[in-house]
Amino acid sequence: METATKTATTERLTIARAMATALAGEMRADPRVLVMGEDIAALGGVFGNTQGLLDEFGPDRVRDTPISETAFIGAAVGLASVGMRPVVELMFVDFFGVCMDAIYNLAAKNCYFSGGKAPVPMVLMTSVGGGYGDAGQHSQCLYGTFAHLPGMKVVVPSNAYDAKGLMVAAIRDPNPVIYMYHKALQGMGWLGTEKGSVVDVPSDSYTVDIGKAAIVRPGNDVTLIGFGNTLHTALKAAERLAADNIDAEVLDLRSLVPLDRDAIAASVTKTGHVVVIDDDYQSYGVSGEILAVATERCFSSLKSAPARVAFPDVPIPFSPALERPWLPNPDHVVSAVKQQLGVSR
Amino acid sequence: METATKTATTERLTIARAMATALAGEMRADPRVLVMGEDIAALGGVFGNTQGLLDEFGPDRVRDTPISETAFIGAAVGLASVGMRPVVELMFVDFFGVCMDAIYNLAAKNCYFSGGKAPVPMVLMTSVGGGYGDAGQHSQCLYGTFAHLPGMKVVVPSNAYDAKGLMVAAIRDPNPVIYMYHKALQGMGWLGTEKGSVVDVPSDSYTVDIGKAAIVRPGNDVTLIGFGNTLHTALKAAERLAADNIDAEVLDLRSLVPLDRDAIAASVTKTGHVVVIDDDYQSYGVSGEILAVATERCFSSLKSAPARVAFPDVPIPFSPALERPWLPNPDHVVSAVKQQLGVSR
Amino acid sequence: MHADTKTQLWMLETMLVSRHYEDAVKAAYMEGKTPRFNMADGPIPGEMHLSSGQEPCAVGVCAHLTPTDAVTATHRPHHIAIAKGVDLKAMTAEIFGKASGLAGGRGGHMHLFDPAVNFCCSGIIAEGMGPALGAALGRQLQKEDGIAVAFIGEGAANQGAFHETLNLAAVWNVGVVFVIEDNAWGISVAKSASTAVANNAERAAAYGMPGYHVTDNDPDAIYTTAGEAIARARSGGGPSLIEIQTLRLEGHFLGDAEAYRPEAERESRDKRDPIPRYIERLRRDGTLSDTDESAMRERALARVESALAYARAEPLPPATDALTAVFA
Amino acid sequence: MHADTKTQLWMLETMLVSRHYEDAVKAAYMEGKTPRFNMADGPIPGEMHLSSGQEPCAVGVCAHLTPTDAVTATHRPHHIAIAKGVDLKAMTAEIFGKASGLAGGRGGHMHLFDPAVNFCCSGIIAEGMGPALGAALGRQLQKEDGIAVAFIGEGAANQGAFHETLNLAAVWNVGVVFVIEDNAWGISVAKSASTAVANNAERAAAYGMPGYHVTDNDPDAIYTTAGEAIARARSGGGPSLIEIQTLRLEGHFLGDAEAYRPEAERESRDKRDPIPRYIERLRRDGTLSDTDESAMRERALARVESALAYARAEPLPPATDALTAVFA
Ligand SMILES: Cc1ncc(C[n+]2csc(CCOP(=O)(O)OP(=O)(O)O)c2C)c(N)n1
Ligand SMILES: Cc1ncc(C[n+]2csc(CCOP(=O)(O)OP(=O)(O)O)c2C)c(N)n1
Ligand SMILES: [Mg+2]
Ligand SMILES: [Mg+2]
Repeated sequence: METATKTATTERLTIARAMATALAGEMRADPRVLVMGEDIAALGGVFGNTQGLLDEFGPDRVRDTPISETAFIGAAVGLASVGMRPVVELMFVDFFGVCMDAIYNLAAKNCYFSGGKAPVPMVLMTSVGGGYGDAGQHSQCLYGTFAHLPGMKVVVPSNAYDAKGLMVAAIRDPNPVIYMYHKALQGMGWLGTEKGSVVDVPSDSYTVDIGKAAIVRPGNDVTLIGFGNTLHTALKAAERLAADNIDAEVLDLRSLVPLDRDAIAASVTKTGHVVVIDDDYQSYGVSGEILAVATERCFSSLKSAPARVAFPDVPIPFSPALERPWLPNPDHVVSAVKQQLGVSR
Repeated sequence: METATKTATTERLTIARAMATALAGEMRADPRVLVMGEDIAALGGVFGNTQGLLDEFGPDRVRDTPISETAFIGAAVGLASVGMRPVVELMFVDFFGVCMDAIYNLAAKNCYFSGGKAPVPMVLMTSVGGGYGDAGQHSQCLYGTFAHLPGMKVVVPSNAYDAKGLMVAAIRDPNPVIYMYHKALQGMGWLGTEKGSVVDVPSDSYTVDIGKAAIVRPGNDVTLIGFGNTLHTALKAAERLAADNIDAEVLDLRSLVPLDRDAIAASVTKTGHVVVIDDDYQSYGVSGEILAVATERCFSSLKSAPARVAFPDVPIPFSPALERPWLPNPDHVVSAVKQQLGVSR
Repeated sequence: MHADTKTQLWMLETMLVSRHYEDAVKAAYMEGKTPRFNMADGPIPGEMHLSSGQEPCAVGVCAHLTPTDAVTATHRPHHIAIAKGVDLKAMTAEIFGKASGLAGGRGGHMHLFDPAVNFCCSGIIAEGMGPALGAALGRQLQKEDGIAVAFIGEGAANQGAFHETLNLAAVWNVGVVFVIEDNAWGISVAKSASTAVANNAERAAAYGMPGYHVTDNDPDAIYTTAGEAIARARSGGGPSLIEIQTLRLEGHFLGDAEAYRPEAERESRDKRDPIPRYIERLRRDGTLSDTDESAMRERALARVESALAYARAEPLPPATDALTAVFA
Repeated sequence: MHADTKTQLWMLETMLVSRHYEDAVKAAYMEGKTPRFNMADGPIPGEMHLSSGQEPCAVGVCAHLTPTDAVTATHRPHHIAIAKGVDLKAMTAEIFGKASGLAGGRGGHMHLFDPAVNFCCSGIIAEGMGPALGAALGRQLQKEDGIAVAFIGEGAANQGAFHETLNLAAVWNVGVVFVIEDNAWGISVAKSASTAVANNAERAAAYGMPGYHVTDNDPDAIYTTAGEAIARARSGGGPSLIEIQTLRLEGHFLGDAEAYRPEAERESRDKRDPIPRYIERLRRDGTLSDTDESAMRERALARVESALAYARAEPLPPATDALTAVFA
């Protein structure tokens, strides 16, 4: 195992594999790390992110739970309080309503309530996103719901490299980290897979800083801001815009909390135009906050009204005929940009 | 009772009394209306908003519940599905974490899931806000948390007149309405009382339209946007600004969902400057959305960067020395406006 | 109370419709999903939870219900919807995401609402329990007929809503019956690994309500027990809890390889199929003749085929329908 | 296991400290709140839930615990914090919102954290149960000593977290003890109006764990029962549930007029104060002499007075402290 983390090889991984690899690496290196959740042991996680852990680490450290999210997430807070490093899974973020108290009132606030004396080092992994016809209680993103409440960090990887690095960073972070992985990027054949999410990943262990955005495509004419699944929408839009000689800069937020406001401000100050892409509900969420930050920080540099492409304020419909047209896509982004730049299509 | 609603007299009421009056009036007029919640019967509600209902309507229609929010809010959805008009109380909004599923996945989505065939006419009353030292699990506003999720209307009265009119409208609305009443406005002596919330209220029954903001102070130089408790902060700031010959327009949103975007746009287009005041957490919430709307809708009319005065992204601290300085106050608003107008204090 | 011949024949025919339905839905679901299984593809996307093997629970309970009685079901709802009398054409159109579906394609297979027969289901574990309590309470307050039944799986008996709802139903003496379909699995987690008691009927005592454990996946036995609980609910006697040992013939959802499921169980399960067993009994008892059976099978198949044919032929909704029906 | 003399005297003295403490906090809390009672005024703002009358629960259980054992308490935490050995000066400074408080004034009376003795409490009903389970599980996995006790009120036994946590503790055989302080009221709602069983110990059977009902608010009886449950937890025997019939001498919070509480009960309750009764017994048994008692009272009073004096004298935190300690 020491050797394993010493080799400098890389392999092409899906986000699911990258998450499982990160978990296994940290569990080898740190006996305090354990994983709990529904169907994460024998099944290896409904979304494959705990594959192989039960065989290697056994049932004490890889625990299937009853369908009792309040109990096992609350238990994770207690485990952290005595020095363990629990990683728990909320199978779908849509289920937060049955256990949010343990997340936002306990995990997120105990550090503050203890004046910093009782931090809560834990990771909550949860799957997000739709596009495959799973309807209104299994397709939401709810980024805004978690990012709005203080005391939790929130990360959203867009590719396997970040997925591993953010997971390692999250496990080592002394604070609760909500790790939101998008089903469309997971690399499970049965959910389709965004090609761009499968990338080369070093087998060595490494971290990606929580709270740092990344410029994944430098450009000068307009700033496209995405994260998770919408990062790929932004990249596709950028390619299309390039064909029209519009040079878009693409920013991958990677973390929603802490939010890298400086990176947003730097890019928007440079380009003067910004479009935010978010597959969560539009109002009172991420897209509004990013627009507000861009305006607060870059008002005098703005050449057009900041714009957003987000999911409308309606429950996620089941029928592909109803869901797919409303999920953010490159067309939406391209036309938003062209409107900002006053270019007719 | 018929006569009671026919007289044209008015009386000065607190929001607590106005809510109880509205409930009693609707319960007299409509046998389908019932009230359920913790301590709402014999005690008349911890915040006085159900005073007198048990005596007049009896235990079948005024029901104390066990401390089982998931069960009784879920039950309200079932009551609505067979033609009743339940009004339930979540004593403090801070408790949403134990029962959000019944609210956002059931009450808010059943109408959509049924293609409109099974609407959910119910009201969820919940107290919000701090300022009296009740600490991090009893002082939050969480406006953004509810406003972000589709399928629920969200109203926040700032005075007794709106409190009665919005409650009557909410009970008659065929949809779930989250009725957020601020403890600092409630008029319970033991929580202090914002004077401006106690106003004359017609004893006749009337409604205030859900989704319509109100200009409570017309002005031309800057738009101050508040709601609930922060409306009064805005009004006080406006008076102070008037002394400096700055003529502020004050908008009371009254409803967060539906949001009166036209009223926001009209005012900001007129003044060119806007400050939003929100006592909820700053990031990813109401203040960001309003700034985004102002920018999207009024970009060319903006003369300065839209600004916000909100609670920082930290749990609500207990000590008055820690909480009070950070709650939005007129000073914060006045200096934000003066910065926008380039006026030194 | 024992099932009379008419009831037995209704139960059998309804089970046959239900089983044919699941088989037909399975075939349609798999269209476009081979060789590469991608949930997003084919005429029916998303998760698909079939009820094959659990039909006795649906018919044994619903045989006692009228349209004014409310039923809430789970993510595995087809057998119950059919037994409760949900419009099969509109239900199927919904599962196919068509404009003429129960919800115009907004809900899909986990969100079937048919107010005409007071049926609904949902995708969050134990979520239907509170609404069932409320529906029954509403009828009581309105002094109208009608009780409610909440169906859940055995895995749901460890969710907080289970506890809160049973306690509230008992404290308020509400005419609601809670039915647990124990198919021994919550996705890949065995009941023994998730539940501190051998059978959940024991938990009824924690709410001072009667608890029943039906150990056989048999329509007649379920009918008799459900009859007692439902009669109590109708007569103002308050809530009851029933757990039924049933059988999941398919994976948790279509596409589940079930590697977690012991070989032996997977091999034996077809032998434990409740429908052939029930047919055998009715034949033995002389309740069912050759001609009855073949006629019944034909009717069942015909109903299913016409529902599927209807659903396939119907148009998809326009995209703008996604933005309507959020509010009434 | 019966309490020996040393333990009995510790329990009595701890109860005296606790009662003096509540009386002193009450006096300080009311400062600035008369004639007009406004929660925001005075040296201690916010809600104040006193534990007077419930001291036997705290001492009878905590007499068995060491600092490595974890305890989670509720919105009514003072008696338990004191019995668990929380630093009284820092705790009081916290309640006064001072910089030297346990959390520098960030938490207040409902959020007392003292990691040195593994004590914490919180304001959401039944919220401490999961963390107690987790703390005990953590010790087991670390192969270290230490079990956990979660205290809740009888009203919390109808919250979903109660059910989920007891089931999980039993399934995983965790060394955690759940203690219900039944003071008969959840704010204004009587236990009989909220709970489907007469005593919650009956609910232990729903989780296959031992349940105990202590019908007397007596430190010795509680000590004996808690001893058995805690010994089981330490020896790997898994969880237990204990319900204790105790007494709320004050309103739900200070300022509660208790109009909902029957006359008779309000009149009789002082007679049922557990402390004089316990003193009487220890005097009768010859365990406590005049001189012991007065010395004990003096020590108790002195501890409380010095804690309050300290808290009053300490400075308030600077406003900027509000922005720190959100993250470690
Ligand atoms: C609150 C919640 N947690 C988890 C899930 C994911 N989930 C869907 S079905 C299922 C298993 C349910 O088992 P059971 O209740 O026995 O029903 P069955 O699938 O066996 O019919 C789980 C865990 C969910 N839908 N809701
Ligand atoms: C989930 C939740 N619901 C409601 C409340 C409001 N509340 C605070 S204390 C209380 C009564 C608690 O009764 P009990 O558990 O018996 O404890 P006691 O106050 O009697 O000590 C209630 C309803 C809360 N804090 N959390
Ligand atoms: Mg099951
Ligand atoms: Mg109590």
